Amino acid sequence: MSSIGTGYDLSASQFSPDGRVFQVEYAQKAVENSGTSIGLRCKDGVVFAVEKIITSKLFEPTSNKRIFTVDSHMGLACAGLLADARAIVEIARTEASNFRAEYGSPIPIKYLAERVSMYLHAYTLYSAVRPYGCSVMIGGVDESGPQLFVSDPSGLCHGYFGSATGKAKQNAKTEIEKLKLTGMTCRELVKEAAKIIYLVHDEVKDKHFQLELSWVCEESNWKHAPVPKVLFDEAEKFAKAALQEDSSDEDEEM
Amino acid sequence: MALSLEHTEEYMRDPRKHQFSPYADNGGTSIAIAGDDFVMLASDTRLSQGYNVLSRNHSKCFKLTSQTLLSSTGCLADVLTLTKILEARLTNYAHEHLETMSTTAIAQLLSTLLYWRRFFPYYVSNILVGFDEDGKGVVYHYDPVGHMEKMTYCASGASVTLIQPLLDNLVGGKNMKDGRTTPITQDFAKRLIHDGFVSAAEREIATGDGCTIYTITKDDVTEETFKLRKD
Amino acid sequence: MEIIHEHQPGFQFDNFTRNEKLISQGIKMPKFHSTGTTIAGIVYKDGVVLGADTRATSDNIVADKNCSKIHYMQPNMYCCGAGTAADLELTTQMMSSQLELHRLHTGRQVPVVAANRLLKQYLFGYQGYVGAALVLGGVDKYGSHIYSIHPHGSSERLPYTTMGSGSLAAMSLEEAKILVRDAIAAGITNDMGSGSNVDLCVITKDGATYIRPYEVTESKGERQGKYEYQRGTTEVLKVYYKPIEIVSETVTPTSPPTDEESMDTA
Amino acid sequence: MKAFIGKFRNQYDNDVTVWSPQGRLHQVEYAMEAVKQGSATVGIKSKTHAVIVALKRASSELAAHQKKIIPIDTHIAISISGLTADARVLSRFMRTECLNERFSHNRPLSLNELMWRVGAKMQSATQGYDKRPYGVGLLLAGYDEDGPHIYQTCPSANFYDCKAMAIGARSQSSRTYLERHLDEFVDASRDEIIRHCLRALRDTLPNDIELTSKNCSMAVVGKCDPLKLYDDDAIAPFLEGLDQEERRGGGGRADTAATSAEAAEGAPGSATQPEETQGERMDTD
Amino acid sequence: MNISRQLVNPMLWSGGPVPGEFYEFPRICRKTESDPLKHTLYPSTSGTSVVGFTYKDGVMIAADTKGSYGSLSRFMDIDRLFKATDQAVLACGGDIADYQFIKDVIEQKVRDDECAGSMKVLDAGSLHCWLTRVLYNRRTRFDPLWLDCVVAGFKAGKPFLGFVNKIGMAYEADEIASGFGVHFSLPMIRDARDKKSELTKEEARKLMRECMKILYYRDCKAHHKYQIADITAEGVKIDVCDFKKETNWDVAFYGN
Amino acid sequence: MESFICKPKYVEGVDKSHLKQLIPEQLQDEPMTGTTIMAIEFDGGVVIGADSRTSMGAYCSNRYADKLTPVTDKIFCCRSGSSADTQAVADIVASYMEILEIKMGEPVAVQIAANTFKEICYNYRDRLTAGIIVAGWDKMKKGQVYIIPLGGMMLRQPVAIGGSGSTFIWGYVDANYKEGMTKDEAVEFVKNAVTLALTRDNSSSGVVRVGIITKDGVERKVFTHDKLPKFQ
Repeated sequence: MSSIGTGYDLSASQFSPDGRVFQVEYAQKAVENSGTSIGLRCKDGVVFAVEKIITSKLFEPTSNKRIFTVDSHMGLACAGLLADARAIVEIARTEASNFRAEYGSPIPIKYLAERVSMYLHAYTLYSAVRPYGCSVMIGGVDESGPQLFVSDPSGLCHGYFGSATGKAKQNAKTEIEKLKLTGMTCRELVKEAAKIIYLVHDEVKDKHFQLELSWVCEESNWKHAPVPKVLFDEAEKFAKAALQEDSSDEDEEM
Repeated sequence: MALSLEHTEEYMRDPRKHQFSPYADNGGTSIAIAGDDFVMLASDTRLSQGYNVLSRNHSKCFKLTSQTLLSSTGCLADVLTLTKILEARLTNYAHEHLETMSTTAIAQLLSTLLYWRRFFPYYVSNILVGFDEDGKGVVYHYDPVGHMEKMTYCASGASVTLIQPLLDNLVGGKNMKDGRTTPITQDFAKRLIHDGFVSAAEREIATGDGCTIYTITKDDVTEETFKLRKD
Repeated sequence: MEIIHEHQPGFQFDNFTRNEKLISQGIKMPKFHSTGTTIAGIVYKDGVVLGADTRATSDNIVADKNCSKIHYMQPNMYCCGAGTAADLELTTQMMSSQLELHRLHTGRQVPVVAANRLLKQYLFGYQGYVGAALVLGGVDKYGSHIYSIHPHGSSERLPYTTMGSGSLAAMSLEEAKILVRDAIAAGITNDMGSGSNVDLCVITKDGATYIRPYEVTESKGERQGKYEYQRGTTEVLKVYYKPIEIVSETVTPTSPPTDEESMDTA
Repeated sequence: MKAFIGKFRNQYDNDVTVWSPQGRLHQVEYAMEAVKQGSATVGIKSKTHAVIVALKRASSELAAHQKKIIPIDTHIAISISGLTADARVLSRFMRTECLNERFSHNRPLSLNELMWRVGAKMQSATQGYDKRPYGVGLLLAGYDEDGPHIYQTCPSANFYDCKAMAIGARSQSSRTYLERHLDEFVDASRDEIIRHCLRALRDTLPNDIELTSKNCSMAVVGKCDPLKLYDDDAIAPFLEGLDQEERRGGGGRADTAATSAEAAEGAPGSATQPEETQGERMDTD
Repeated sequence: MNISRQLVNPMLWSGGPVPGEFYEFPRICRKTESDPLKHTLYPSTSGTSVVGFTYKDGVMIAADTKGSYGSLSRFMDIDRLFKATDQAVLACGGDIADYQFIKDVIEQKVRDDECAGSMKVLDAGSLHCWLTRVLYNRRTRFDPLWLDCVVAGFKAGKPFLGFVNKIGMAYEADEIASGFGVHFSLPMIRDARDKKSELTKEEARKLMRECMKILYYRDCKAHHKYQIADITAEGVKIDVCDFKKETNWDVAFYGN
Repeated sequence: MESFICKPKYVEGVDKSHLKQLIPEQLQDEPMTGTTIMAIEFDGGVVIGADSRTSMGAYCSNRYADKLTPVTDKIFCCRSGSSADTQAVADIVASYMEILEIKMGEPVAVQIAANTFKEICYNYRDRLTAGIIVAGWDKMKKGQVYIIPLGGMMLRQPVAIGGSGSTFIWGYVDANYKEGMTKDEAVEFVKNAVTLALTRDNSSSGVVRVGIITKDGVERKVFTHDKLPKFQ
C-alpha cells in the first residue's frame, strides 16, 4: 500500500499511478470490519447465516438485523455499513417490484444480482459520491433452482455455492470448502452454517454476538424466511457442541 | 347548492370531451344554529345516489377539534377528500404550534382550500360551526368554491330550499313585525332542528332515515340522534 | 277575434320546432310530475291483486304524498301506472272511457286482453313519448290476467311470480296480498322515488275492492314545536279603503244533484 | 473530539465521500461527535409504555429553555441531541410520513417502517459530496401494533431498536444506570418507568445540579395511552422526591461510576464502555 | 409527487408538504400535457355486480365469474375477487383490466409489507382508505380506474365492509352492493336483517345464494357461477359455487 | 295502416329532440328482444326456436318471454329487435291473415304471410327495429322458412337464424346443417344452436322455446336449463 497518503487515494474517480482505485479498496476495508456473514447454496435451497456482533445490551435482540427479504423468494445478507446495506436493500426491492410490475413474474435472482451490482459499480465512478461500504449476498430459489450471488463495493458480482464476507471471511471460506454443498440439504446446512459462524467468531475482539439464520427451501414454502425456532435452537446447540469439541481437541493437542 | 352540476361540467368539458363524469350527488342536508354560548349542528343520515339509498346511517358531520365541527354534503368523493386534507392540515398545525386551531382560523383555511380548486371545484356545500373570538357561537356557510359567510344560523344541502325559509322566519325573525327579540335557547334550537328535519323528510326524497344533532358548548360536544322516515 | 283552434285528435305539435330552438338557446323545460313508483300485480287463486305506492315526485321534491296510482278501467279491471303523472292519468282516463264505450257497444263485459290491445296500440303510436309504464290486471270470463305494458307499446302476460313458488295458482287471497304488500314495501323503503303508503286492489270475478291505504309503512315524524303567530306578526305597511257600492241583488235557486247523473258514469 | 483531531489529523476527513484507508468515514464520525454536544436524553420502554425524558438547556440566563422533545404523531415523539436545526428537518419529514400514512391508509405508521424511511433519508446524506450527515441523534418513543418502542438514530444513518437508551452529553453514566436496571424495565408500571427515566437522566448531571420542572421535559406513550408531553408544571409531580434519592443508581460505587463516566466523555478508550467503541459500531454494523 | 405538483399551488401549502405529496401513487404514468391519453374512459371487458354483507361471525362477499365484452359473454371463468391478506378481501365490478391492475398493485403492497418483516398486516380499513385515495386521485386526473370496489374483512378486530367507486365515492355499511346488486340485493339483505338482525353463517350463505340467483335472473351480464369469500376472525375462505341446477323456470310454461 | 305510427312525420329528427327529456329516465330504455331466433325446414314441416329473455339495456325485464308468436294456426313468426315494434307488426299481420283466410276460405300460404310482414317492414324501415323469421306449413309448399331481416328484404331459406345471439352460431349452423333432417334431428339441432347462442350472448338467455309446425298443427316445447345440452 505504498501509494497510501500520496493523494491518489482521495477520490473514487482517481487511479493511482500503479493502476488502483484506492477508494474502492478502502470501502472494502469497511466490509472487513464487520461481523462475518455466510451464504450457502445446496441442492434444495439456500441458507444464510450472520454473526451479529452486539455492542450494547441495551439493544433489542431483533435490532440491526443483517439478513433482509428482497422479494418473497429471495433473501439478502450483508456485511459492512448497515446503513449502506439498507440503501442497497431498498434498491433491490424496488428492482424486484418493478420487474414484477413489468413482467408479472418474480425477478430471476441472477438478473437482480447483476442489477444491484450495477448500482454498486456506479458509485465507484464519480468523485461526487463514495463507493458503498458493504458487500451483499443475494440468494434464493427461482425457476432455475437455488441461486447465490455475491456483490462487493467494487460492483463485482459472482455466483457461488458458498461464500463469506466480513471479518473472518477467510476462515469461513476454508470451513465452507470442507462441505459437500451440492449433495447436502438445507436442513443439514443450517447446522453447518451455525457451526461455521460459531467457529470463526473471535471472542477476544468481540465479546457478544448473536446468530442469525434464514433460508429459502421447500420447507419455507419457497419463501425467504428466518429458520424456524426449533431448528434454530437445534442448530445453535449443534454449533456450541462442535465448538466445545473443537477446543477440547486443541487442548489435547496441546 | 350555489354551484349546480351543469356549471361545473362546463369547466371540465371544455378542453377535453369525456362522457366520464367525475361528480355525483349523494344528497344530505344539514342545519346549524348558533346561540350565545352554544352552537348546534345537525345532519340527516341518509346516503343516496340516484334513487338508491346506499346507507341509512351515514352522518355528514365531522368533528375537527373539540370546539369546531364541519358538515359537508354533496359529492361524497369530494367530501371525503376535503375533510381528509383538512384533518391533515389541522394535525400539522397542532404539531407546529402545539395548540389546536381556532374556529375562525379553520374557517379561513377551509375557504382557501375550496378556492384552491376553483377550476375543478369540490362539489360540496359546507357548514362550519364553532365559537368566535368573543366566545359566541358562530356558523360559517360556504359555497363550493370558497365563498364564506359568517352567520348565526343556516341550512345547506338537498333540502336547503325547504328549511332555510323556516329558519329565516323563526330564528332570523324575518318578515315579522318586530323581528326576533328573545335570544335563542338550546331547547328552541333543538326543537327547530328536529321539526325542520321532520318536515324536510316529508317533502324531499334525499332526506330521511335519521338525524344526528351535535351540540357544542364551551365544555363539551354532545350527540343526539332521532329517527326520520325511511321511504 | 282570434280563431279558436278546432280540437284535433292526437297531440298538437305546433310548437315543437320553436321549443327545440329555445332549448338550444338554454331555456329550461318545465319539470313534470312523475311517479318514480313501485307497482306490482300478481295472479292468485281467485283473481288478481294489484299494488302501488303513493308518492309522486317533481325532481327531488315530493309533489303528492298520497296519490292514487291504481286507476279504474272497468269494474273488472284496474291499471297501475308508473311514469309521467299526466300521461298516466290521461291515458287511463281515456282508455277507461273507450272501454266503457266498447262495453256499451258490445253489451258485455270487456275482456282484459282487449284493454291490453288498446293500450299497447295507443302507446305504440306515440313511440314511447307518452311516458306510461303500466300493469294491467283484471278478471274476465277467460280467467285472471296480469299484463305489463311498456311505454313503447310492448306488452307481456305473466302471472308475476317471484322465484321459487310453483304453486302460485293455489295462493290464497291473504298470501297474495302480503306478497304484493312486501313487494311494494320493498320499493317504498329502498327506492327514494317511491314512498308513503301501500295501496292494493283485489279483483275477483265478483268485482273489485280498492283498499286505500292498505298499509301506512312510514309514519310521519312528530313535530315538537307549535308554530302559531300572534295576530299582528305580519306588519301592515299601508292601509287603503275602497268602498263597495251595491247596485243590485239577484237570487238563483239551485237543485241538488240527481241520482241519474251518477249512474251514467258508473 | 480532541482525540480525533490529535490522532487523525489527515487528508481523509474533509468530505463524506472519502473513505479512510482503515475503511472509516471521518465526516460521519465527526457528525456523531455533534450528538455528544447536545444535552442528554433518556428513553426506556416497558411491556406497555415507552418514555423519553430530556434535559433542556438555556443558552443564557435570559433565554428560554430550548425544546428537546418534539411530538410527531399521536403515537410517536422524538427527543433530540445534537443540531436542533437538523432535528427539525427530520421531525418534519417524520410528521409528513405519519400524516401520509393516515391520509392514505387511515392508520398510524409503524415505527419500523418510519425508521427505514428516516434511515434512507439520513443515508443519502452520507454519500454525496454536496451533503453532510445529519448532526443529530434522536430517541424515538412510540407505540404501534408490535407494542412500545424506543429507537435510537445516529448521524451514520444507523438506527437501533432499544430496550432503553441514553444519548447526548455525559450520557454514559445514564447508560450505566440503564444497564444495571435493565431487567426491571419490562414489567414496570407507567410511573416506575418514568421514575427510572428521570433517575437515569439525573445521573448525567453534575452533582450540584438537580432536575427541575424548568430543565426537564418528558413524553409518554403506551397501550391505549396516546402520546402525552410533560413540561414545566406538568412534569413537576414526577420530580418530587427525586433529589432525595441517592445518585448513580444508588450503588456503592457511585464515585467510581461518576469518574468513569466523566472520563468517558473526554477520553475514548478508558474504562467501562468507551464512547469510541460505540462510534465504531455505528459505522460498521 | 408529480401530480400534486401540477395541481397544487405550493404557496398554499407553506405549512409543510401537502399530505399525499410524498405519497407516491402506484405506477402513475407520467404524462405530458400534450398527450392527454387516458386509460379507461369506458369499460372494456367488464364484470357486473358485487354483493357483500356482514353477519354474525364476519363478512361475506360474492361476485360472479363472467367477463362480458359488450353483450358477449366473453369469459365465463374469471376471478373478480381476491384475498389481499388474512384480513382483507377485495371484489370488483367494472373493467377487468383495471381490476387486474389494482390487484397487482395491492399484491405488491402486501409483499412489500412482508419483506419489511413488520407485524403490520394490511387490514380491510386501510385497504379501503388507500383505494379511496388512489381512485379519487385517478378521477381527478380524468384517468379513472373504472371500478366499483367492495372491500371486506376486518378492521381492528371488527368486521368491515366498505365500498369505493371510480370517482372515489366511498362509504362503509353493513350491506353493500354494486351495479344491479343495489337494486336487487340490497332490499333482500335489508329485509332479511329486519326479520333477523344477526344472520348465522348458514343463513348468510343461503341469502347470498338467493341474491346471486336473483341477479342471474334479472341482470343480463350476470352468471350462475360465482366466487364467495367468507371472512371471519379465523381467516379468509374463498369458494366457487354454481346454482345453475337450482334455477326455476316454471313460469316459462305459463299460458301454454 | 295509415295511422300505424302517429309520430309527427313532418318533424325532422324527433328522436334526438327535447321530447326525450320529457320521458322519465327509467322509461327511456326500450325493451328489446336482444334475442336468438331460429327456424329450420325438415321433411314434414318446420321447427322454430327462440330463447326467452327480454332486456332493457343490461336489465332483463322478462325472462320468460315468448318470442314465437302465432300468425295463423300453422304459421308462426319469430321476433327479434324492438319488442313493441315486432309485437305491433305481428298483431297487424295476424289480423290481416285472419281476414284473408275468411275471404279466401282456406288457410293462407306461408309465403303470403311472410310477404305481408315484408311489406310492413320495408315500408316502415326507418321506423321499425324488427328482424323477423316467418315459418309455417301450407299444403302447397309444405314447410317453409322466410327470413325478413332489418331493412325489409325477404328470402326463403332452408334454415334461418336471427337476433343478436345468432352471430355466435353462424359457424355451428353452417357446419352442422344438413338437408333432409328428421323431426327429432331438427329439434335437436335447433335446441343445440340456441343453447350455444344463449351461453355466449348476454342478451339471450333463459329457456329454449321450440315449436314444431307440421300438417297436424303446432307442438310447443319448453326446454329449461336442466334439459339443455352442456357445452361448458
